[in-house]
Parts: sequence; C-alpha cells; structure tokens
Amino acid sequence: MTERHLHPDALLVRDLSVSFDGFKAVSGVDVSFAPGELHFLIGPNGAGKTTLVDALTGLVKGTGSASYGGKELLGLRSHKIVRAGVGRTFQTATVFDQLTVLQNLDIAAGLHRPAWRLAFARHGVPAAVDEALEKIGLSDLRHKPAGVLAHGQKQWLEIGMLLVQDARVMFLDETVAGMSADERAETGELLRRIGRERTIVVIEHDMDFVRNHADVVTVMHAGKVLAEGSVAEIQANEAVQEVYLGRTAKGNVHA
Amino acid sequence: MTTKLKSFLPLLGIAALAIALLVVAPAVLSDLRLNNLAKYCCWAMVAVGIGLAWGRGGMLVMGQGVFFALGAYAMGMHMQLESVGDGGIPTFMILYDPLAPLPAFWEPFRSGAFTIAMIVVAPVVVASILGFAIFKRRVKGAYFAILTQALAVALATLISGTIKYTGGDTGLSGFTSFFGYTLDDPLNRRLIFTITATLLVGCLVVAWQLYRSRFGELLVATRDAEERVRFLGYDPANIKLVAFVVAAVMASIGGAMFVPIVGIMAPKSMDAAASIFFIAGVALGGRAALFGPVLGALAVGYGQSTLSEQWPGTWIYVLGLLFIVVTIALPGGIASLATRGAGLLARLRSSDRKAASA
Amino acid sequence: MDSLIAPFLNGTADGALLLIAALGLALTFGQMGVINMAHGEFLLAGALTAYVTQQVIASTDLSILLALPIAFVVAGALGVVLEATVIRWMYERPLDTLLATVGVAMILRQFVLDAFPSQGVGVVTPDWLDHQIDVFGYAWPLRQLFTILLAGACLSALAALLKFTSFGRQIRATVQNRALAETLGVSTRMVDRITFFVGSGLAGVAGVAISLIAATDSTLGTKYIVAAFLVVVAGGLGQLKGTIIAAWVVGVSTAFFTDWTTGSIAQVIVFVLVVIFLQVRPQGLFTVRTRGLA
Amino acid sequence: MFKSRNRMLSVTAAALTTGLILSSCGGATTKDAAPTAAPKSCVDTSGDTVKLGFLNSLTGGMAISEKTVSKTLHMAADEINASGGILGKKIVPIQEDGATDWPTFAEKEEKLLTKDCVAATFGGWTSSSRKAVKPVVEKYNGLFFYPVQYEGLESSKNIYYTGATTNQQIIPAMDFLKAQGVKTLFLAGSDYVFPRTANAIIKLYAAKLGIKIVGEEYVPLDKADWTTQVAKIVKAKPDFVFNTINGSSNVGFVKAYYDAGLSPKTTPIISVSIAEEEAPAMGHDVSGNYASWNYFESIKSPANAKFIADWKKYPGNSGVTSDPMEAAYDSLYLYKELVEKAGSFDVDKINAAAKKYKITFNAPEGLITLDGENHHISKVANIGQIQPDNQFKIVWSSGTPIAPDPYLKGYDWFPAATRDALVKAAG
Repeated sequence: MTERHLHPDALLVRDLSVSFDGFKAVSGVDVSFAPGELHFLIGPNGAGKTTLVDALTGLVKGTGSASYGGKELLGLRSHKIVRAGVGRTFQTATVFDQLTVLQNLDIAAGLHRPAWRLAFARHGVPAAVDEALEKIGLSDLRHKPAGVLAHGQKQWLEIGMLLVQDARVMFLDETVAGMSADERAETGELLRRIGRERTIVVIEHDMDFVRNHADVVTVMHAGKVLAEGSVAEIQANEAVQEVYLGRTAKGNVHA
Repeated sequence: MTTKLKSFLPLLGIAALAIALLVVAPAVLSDLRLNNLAKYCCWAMVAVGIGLAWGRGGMLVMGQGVFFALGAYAMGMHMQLESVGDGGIPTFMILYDPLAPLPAFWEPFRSGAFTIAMIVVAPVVVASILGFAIFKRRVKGAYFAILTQALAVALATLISGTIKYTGGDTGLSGFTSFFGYTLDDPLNRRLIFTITATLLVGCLVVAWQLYRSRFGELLVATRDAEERVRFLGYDPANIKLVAFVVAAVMASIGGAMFVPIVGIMAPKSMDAAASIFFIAGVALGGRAALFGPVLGALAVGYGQSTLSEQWPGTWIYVLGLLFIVVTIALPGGIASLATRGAGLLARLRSSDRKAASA
Repeated sequence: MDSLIAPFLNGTADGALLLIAALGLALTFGQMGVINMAHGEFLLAGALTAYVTQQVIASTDLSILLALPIAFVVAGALGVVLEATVIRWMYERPLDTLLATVGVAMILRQFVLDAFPSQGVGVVTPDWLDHQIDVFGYAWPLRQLFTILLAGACLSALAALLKFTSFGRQIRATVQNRALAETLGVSTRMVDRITFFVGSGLAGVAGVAISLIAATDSTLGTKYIVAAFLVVVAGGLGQLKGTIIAAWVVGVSTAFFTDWTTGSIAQVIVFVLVVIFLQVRPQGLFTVRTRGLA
Repeated sequence: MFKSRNRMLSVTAAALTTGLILSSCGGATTKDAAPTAAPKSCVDTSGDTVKLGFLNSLTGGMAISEKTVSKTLHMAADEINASGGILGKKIVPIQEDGATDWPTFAEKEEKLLTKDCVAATFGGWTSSSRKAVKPVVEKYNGLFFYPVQYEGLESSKNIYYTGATTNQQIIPAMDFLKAQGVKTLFLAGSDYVFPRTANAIIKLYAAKLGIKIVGEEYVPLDKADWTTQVAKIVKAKPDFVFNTINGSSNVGFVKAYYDAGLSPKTTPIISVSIAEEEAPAMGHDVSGNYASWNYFESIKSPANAKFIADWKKYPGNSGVTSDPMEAAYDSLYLYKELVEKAGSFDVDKINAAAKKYKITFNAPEGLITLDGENHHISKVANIGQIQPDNQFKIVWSSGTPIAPDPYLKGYDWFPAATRDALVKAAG
C-alpha cells in the first residue's frame, strides 16, 4: 500500500461504506487498484468482498467515493460504469445461454458501436472478437450456444466479454472456483497475459491460486480492510493469521 | 458463410407467405373469405409485435388493445368524417347537439395524411412515455403484464364513458369510403386486403431484420438476463423500450386496417378480453419463433370462424380445450412442432446411418 | 357530512368484496406465480353455489350462511382439479398458465350459460340482511357491513393458517425456496395443491358475497377478475397487508370518484392511478426483499 | 405432368396480374358518378326449401339474452314449416353465432348472405350488433330483422325493426308517469347509446310535461355495483326512477335499491329492459315496480295463449315469454306475410310489397301492422306492474297501436334541427 494510489489510471476507493437495513456490510474501505498488477481480494465468507465490488459496479448503493479516470463511480448506473471502463464477472458465470459464444462476445463488443448500427446484422467477425476468442481459447467453440459450455469455459467467455468491451478495470468474482487444476493454471496464464495493461481485481478463496499469481493482496474482514501487501507480507501478517486461524480447520488457508 | 445463408432462409418463408397471401389467396378465395383473411392479417400484425415484445423481449404485453385502439380509432375517425362529408359531424354526435362544432381532437382527422401519420406517431409517443416510465422503474414480469392489462381496461372504459366524443360502447360505424374509395366495391375490398397483407409481410420483414440484427441478440440477452446486460454497458430499459414501441406501432397499424375491413370499431375489439385474444394466437403459434405469432394468429382467427360455423354455440368449448392442450403439450407453440419434427428426423437419420454402417 | 359518509362506507364495502376476491389470487398468483384467469369463474361457482343452496334449503335466512362453507369447498375442489390437470405442468413457466386458464375460463363460462338459465339466476338476500343502519344520517345497507365482516373473517382465517399452522410454514418455505423445501421433506406437490384449494375456495366465498349485490350469470367473473389482479399487484406480491390496503384504497377511491364524476370515469381514474402508483413503487406497496442478480 | 405445370403457371400469372391491377388502380372512388350496384344475389329458392339465417350471440356476455331469442326464432320456423312453410317452401334455418363481438356479427352476416345465400336474416340485440350488420346487409341488398326495442333515429331499406322505437316505449312511459301525477324523476342508465339517447328524449319530453329531472346517473355496462349512485337517489327523493339500464347490471341496481331501503311504495322504478325473464333473476321480490313494453305474457288473447303454450312445450325453453322473444317470433311471421304478398323472396319485391300492401300479423301482443316506409311496426304500448309471481299486470295501455316514428317527426318538442340533421345523415 504504497504509491499505487498515485498511478494516474488507478481506481481510488475512499471511505466506501455499504449498509443493508442498518447492517454495515462494508464500512470505511480505502483501497486503490492500479494497472499492471494482479490484485487479489481475499477474506472469509461475509467479509464484504463481493459487496465492495457490487458497490463499485453500481449493483448496490454505497457511500464515500470511488473515482476512476476523473469520474465518480458511486451513484452511476451500472451501464454507465461499464461505459467508463469498469467491468466485472459474477460468481455464477452469467452468460447468455441461448446465444452462441460468438454472439456473446459480439454483443459485448457492441458498446463501442453507434446505437443505430444495432439495427443491422453482424457481418463477419470483428477483429477484437477474433482476438478475444484466441485469447480465451474458445475459437473452436465459437458457434456453440454458450449454454452448453463447461463451467470453466463460461468463466473464460465472461473474461472474453470484458476483453472485447475493452474494460480497463476488471473485477473477477471467484473465477476459478470449481475449475480443474489445469483450467486454473490456464486461467492464471490468461490473467497474466491480459493484466499487463489493465487493472485486474480477483476475488478468490483458493489460496494456492492466490499464491501463484497475486501481485498484491487485500484482505478483508467484517467489512473492513484488514491488511494489504504482497503474498509474503500477508502470510506474515498476524492479524490475518488470527482471522484465518479459526478457519484453518476448514482448510481454506494452509501456508 | 453457411450461417450467413442460414439467416436468409426465413426470407424464403416470408416470400412464401407473401405469395400465399398476395397471389394465391386472392385467386382462390371468395370475397367473404378474403375479407375474413384480411381481418386475421390485422390480428397477425399485432401478433408479430407481441412476438417481438414477449417472445424475444420477455415482456408479456397484455394490453396491446391500447395501441390497436390508437390506430383503429385514428382510422375510424378519419373514415367517419370522410363518410359524413365536408363540415359534417358524425351521426352519433348529432343527437347531443346537431349544431355543435366537431370536437377539437377530431378536426385534424379530416386529413388523410394526418391520419396516416398519427397511426404511426401516436403509438410511438404513447408507448415511449409509458415504456420509459415502466422500464426505467424496472417494472417487469407479472407486474408488467397486469399493468398493461389495466391500461387496456382503462382505455376501453374511457371510450365507453365518453360516448359524446367517441361513440362509446357502440363505437364508430357506418363508413362508406376509404381514402376516397367506396367500401361497397368488391374491387376496393380486394385492394384493402392487398394493402393489409402487404403491411403484414412488411411487419414480418421488420421482425426478421430485428431478430437477426445485433439488436435482436441484445433483446434476447435482455430477456434471459436483464441485469447482466447492464454489465455489457447497455441500459436494458432502452432495449426493451425499442421492442415495446415497435410492437405498439405494429398493433396500431393492425388496428387501423381492421376498421375498413370489419366496418365497425368499438371498445369490445380492444378491451382486456380482446388483448388476451391477441396473446392467445401468439402463444398458440409459438412466441419466440419468427413465424409462430403470425401462424398462430391466422390459425386462431381461422379456427374461430370455421369452428363457430361448424358448431355455433359449442365451438367455444373446442377453442378453450385447444388453448389448454397446446399450452400443456406444446410449450413452444405450433412452431415448435417444426423444430421437434426436424430433431426427430435428424435422430432417425442418424440411427439409420448407424444401422447402415453396422 | 353525509355526502362523505355514503361513498366512504360504500367504498369500504366494495373494497372488502374486492379483498375477498383478491385474497385467493394473492395466494395462487402472489405466492405461486400462477396467473389463474379462471379465478373469476371460481367466483361465479361460489355465486351459483349460493343459488343452488337456496333451491335446496328453502329458508333464505339460513341458506346464505350455509352456502359460505359449501361454496368454499366447491370452488376449492374446482381449484384442485385445475391444479391437478392443468397448472401442475406449468410451474416452470408461470406466465404460460395465463393462456391455459383463459381456455378453462372460456369453457366454464359457456358451461354455466348452457347448464343454468342463461338469463342468470336470482340469489335472494335474506331478510335479516335487508335492513339499514343509521350512520350520521346515512341509512347504511346492512349487507355492506356483512361483506366487511366476511372479509375480516376470511382474512383472519387465512392469516392464522399461514402464520400458526405447519401448513402455513410449508407454504412459505415452498414459496421462498422450492428446492430447499423439498430437501427438508416438504411435499411441495401437496403444498401446491392445498394452496390452490384454499385460494380457489376463497373465490367461492367471495362469489357468495357477490351474488348478494350483482347478477349471478355467466358474465360475473369477467367483471371482477381484472380489478382483483390489479389489487394483488398494487399491494405487492406475497404480502397480505399490501393486498388489504390496496383493496380498501381502490374501493374507497372508486366510490368517491364515482360520486364526483361518473362510474366510467371513476374506473378510468382509479386504474390509471394504480398504474402510476406501480411506476413509483414498481414492486407494489410491500415487497419481500431478495438478494441476488435477477 | 406438363399440362398441370402449364396450368399452374397460368394460374400464377393470372393471379399476379390481378394483384398488380388491384394495387395499381383499385375500384370505384366516391367521386365516381354511378353508385356501384349491389352484387347479384345468390339466393336460390327454386327448390322446395328456403334458407333463412339466424344471427344471435350464443357465446359471450350477450348470450344471456340472445340465446332465448334464437330459440324463439327456431320455434317460429318449426311452426311455419308445420303449417306449410313460406310460399309452400320449408324454412331451413342456418344458425350463426355473433359471439357478442361486433366484427363477428358483420362477418357472419356476410357469410349468411353470400355463402349460405339465405333469403333473409334475423337476430341481433345490441345496437352495436345492428350497426355492424347494417353496412353488410345494405351492401348485398339483403334483409335483416331486428327484434329488440332500441333508441330509434335510424332506418334502412334493408332492415326491419320489429321491436319498439322510442315513441312506442319511452314516450308512452312518460305519458303514464304524467298520468300518475309524477313531479320529480331520477334517470338511471347504463353508459351506453340506448340509455343516453332515451334519456336525452326523456329530458326533452319531461320539460314539456313539467316533470322535473332531479338526477341522472350512468354506470358502465360491465360494472355491477350501484350502491354509490343509489345513495344519490335516496338523497334526491324522486317520485319515480326511470331505469334504462341494460342487461345484467339491472340486478346490481335493483339489489342496491332495496339494500338502501328504497321500495316501490315510496320510489317506484319504471324499467324498459326488465321483462318476465329478467325479473326472477333479480334476487329480490321486485313486485310493485313497473315496466314499459308492448308485449307481456299476461296479455289475454288466443294468439298469446297459443304462443305461451307452444313455448312451454319447446325443448330448452326458458319457461316464460317476453317482449324481445315475441318481437323475434313476430319477425318471422311478418317476413312470411311479406314474401307471400310479394309472391317472391326477392328483396326489392318484398320492400315494394311492404309499401304497397298493408302487412299485418295477429301477434301475441295484438294486431301489429308494418309501416312500409320506415320498416318499423305499429304497436300498442303497455305499462305492466310486477306481481309477486314475476308476471306483469297491465295497469296502463295506449289502447290503440301507436304508429312507429323513429325520427320523432310528430313530436314538436323534439328539436327540428336534430331531426333534420339525423334524417339527412341517414341519407
């Protein structure tokens, strides 16, 4: 937690709070996400990770501030936030099952097209879509309806959709949960590749995955930021150990 | 390349329907049956719109009668004024005050051009205002359905209750001419049929283009996961609004052509029951398929005419039973029979091949 | 003063009637998501039960009271038959129940037209209801007080059923999470069927009340169905208190607008107001909060 | 093989050309000098039968009233067939269902006239159904017999109106009220063309008679509840209520009337659409109130005794007889009389015979006479008071038949400007 907030393209979150009927799911969070790093959000269930992301993407109301590219994100409607360059995936992969892989990517690419072009059918495959298909490794499945894809493939497709919509900030919610070991490795590679010029924030429980790929880790607990730093720093942090000690029995964290 | 060709395949279907309606039907049908078919075509236009809004967009529009009425009453008012001649007032108004001037909202409908413009503009304006409020506030599902139905009831009651200005429950009737052509002439009735059928084909082409366009994909996406669409950077409200407005315009055009064909327009033709009847055809035919709504509406219209000729008094049992059975047995409507049949055929063929190779 | 009293009391009674008609829908539509367009014909079944009871039991004083439970069972049985033959195939696609039940409604209406005197039948108001109560100078029809009490009774019974019985808990569990309820050993099939029985049965009771103020003929159901649905929606799905308030507000405001304008315009105003209200509060008066994307 | 393909080609070509011609030039415009002649009739009466069309709503909301009318028409047809038919030809009735849907009425009328080629059609109930049928029957120069009392101010060479027009029902009712010494009157009606028109006429005539209108209320046709409006009647304390409510909303009105403590002793109702069939469906003893009709079941005459006896024997009968039923029954006999005077089933010849001969029928309501000019019927107006057995006791009668006057030409209080404009509009 050093000079990340000074990066000109960083997403700066200051004093962000979210409450449901008086219950503070997120309270007073300060965090900065900068491009070029794989930034992981970890923490026990109910720590407020997803709620934080929900607030940053307009799904729930939050107070405080979250600025990106000179824009205040809080208070904007989700689609406006997406248009500002901040995109996300969901815990349960949400793709359009009835549409093909190609169509999924194509409509995701649509926000950069003028509205009137919507009235026309797709002619050929846009370069960005082709590129994304290549990157997420689904080129061969492009004409398959997204509904038949395997769980991991759906997650990749969601990432691909973020790529074609050219999201500069990507929030990925438990992307590798339920993936096989090979798929995890591939996903990690993918994130590394696309993360060079983007801000990628991953919510994750799988500590092996975190250890293997995280540049920065932010630990949340009970709605607050508990610690932030490199994997090694976090593992050495006493507060984090304390929070997770009670949970080691569940096997979530084993150093 | 093949998929591209495939997307043009429905055009062949539309062409076939166009030939059936514009060439075959006038050649083989009597004036009576042609006029009946014209009536079904009007319902089919409404149905194409419902297919778009409901089948593709997931909005169960239970109040399309509202838009049907906009077009129908615009046309009805024009034809009524045309029939009474310059400076005249409709017969039903004479009773209350023979010397009263025409109500201000009637006056512009003396102009045919204004009438045609209103048939398109009125539903666009009304549907935009309504839809904007409804979709921005994220009213959907059953709420949306009941809300639109309430609007149809409200409008029907309003028309019934303003008998001095609208003819009330008895409606507008006694038309003699349609844009200068006498309605009595059989040739002119064929002309009206031709126009109606052409408009229906036009609606289908519009639907086909919308379905294959990126908008169509986005609409289906909105139907299946509305909130997810937001994270593609679109406001689903706007996408639904467009579909709703297009559906409204189609209903209005259907309503407008309905009037010269049946010769009377009353609230009964657009109230809650009528609006449900519009939906019935769509559900029967298959709401998400391109041809489902059209075929369903034509089938329900035809079914109603023939069944009631066959069994006056008891036909309603048959129609009611048909609704029940089709909804239970064929969730995708009649149109799904085609895909089911194709699937079965493919399975048979592949098993043939297996058998042959074995 | 009395110019306010009359519409207020009349409206309250109308609202009470609307409430009984809507309570059943609040169960079948609000809790199960089934759009039962034949609910109006279940009202009719209740009204016809009142008539038949009067034919069998000569004393009109007694028969109307007897008709209430009988109508509940008759309409409830119709509901169970509908559930078992039609609705059960469609729980995954609740909006499709609309079309199927429209078919059912068509058949039932025509059946009543063919099986009963087509002009309709007369349900006689018992003598003990044929009185007025003086309320600040307005001779308030006793029949209206009866309707209000009946609505109160139906409401209390339903609320008690939902709140205090294990069946009530099973309904709520099924509504909130069908799959989970099943794993907990709740027979959701049975719950569906009983919910439908109770919801339709309430329509039967409402039908008896309606037979005292309106014509008992094949068109009875169509006169109430749209307003009943509107009340349930405006009240908020899954919430009885919303339905109560909505029914009362619709009843009273219709009565006042009728007093000030005409019956037609009153209906238009009230319907439009409800539509506007639904845009301000798109989930009705009260809602059950849920988390999650959809 | 080749041959059939050739034929296919030529058919397609012909159809295409027709389509092109149609869309390019169309038919006659209203500016054309010569009016287009009606299509040639396809009626074939060369055999020993004659087809007649009955068009009633057997389904939908209006079926509650129209089913009985349909049955009566069939009964009349059976009777006429039993006594030798029309011009010696047996009637073959073709029943169609108007389905309480006005466009359907138009469709079925066209079907009856052009596909079934019936010689005449009978039926309808609501003004909407009549107005839907009117352009069709005029276009094909057919005949339509309409059996229900209505708001008048209409005539057509192709329609015969066998129910009362306003001067045979509404105006006599006002005369009756005047004779009763009524000073104040409350108007209650459905929000519909008949009550609106009737009340417009009532108000004009009341002004002349010196009867004060103390209130006027309308309720939508499909709305049952009348409590709020009845509260206004209680407050206005009129001498009489003039009830022009249509159909089943009458029940809601009557129930609310008794609920509010009103009774015929203080505030009697005079109705124009409650007859023997409707009275028992009211769910309250309505005795003491009045109705204005031309026919009552209680009329004593041999013709009526036969009518009632026949009806009670007829399968599926409703037990009692009523005015619209009787008017429907009469319409078939009047048609028989017309055809036999004309000696032909040809519409123009029938219309000519109507003008030339005095067409009468010894109807259950008494001797009725057709007016060949306006196609309405001379009828005796009666006021009946409802008895506990739901029969009507005739308490007032016009005595002699009243000539039909749909445009109220003989009534100086009816504004001439309105009449002239209406007559002119009718053409």
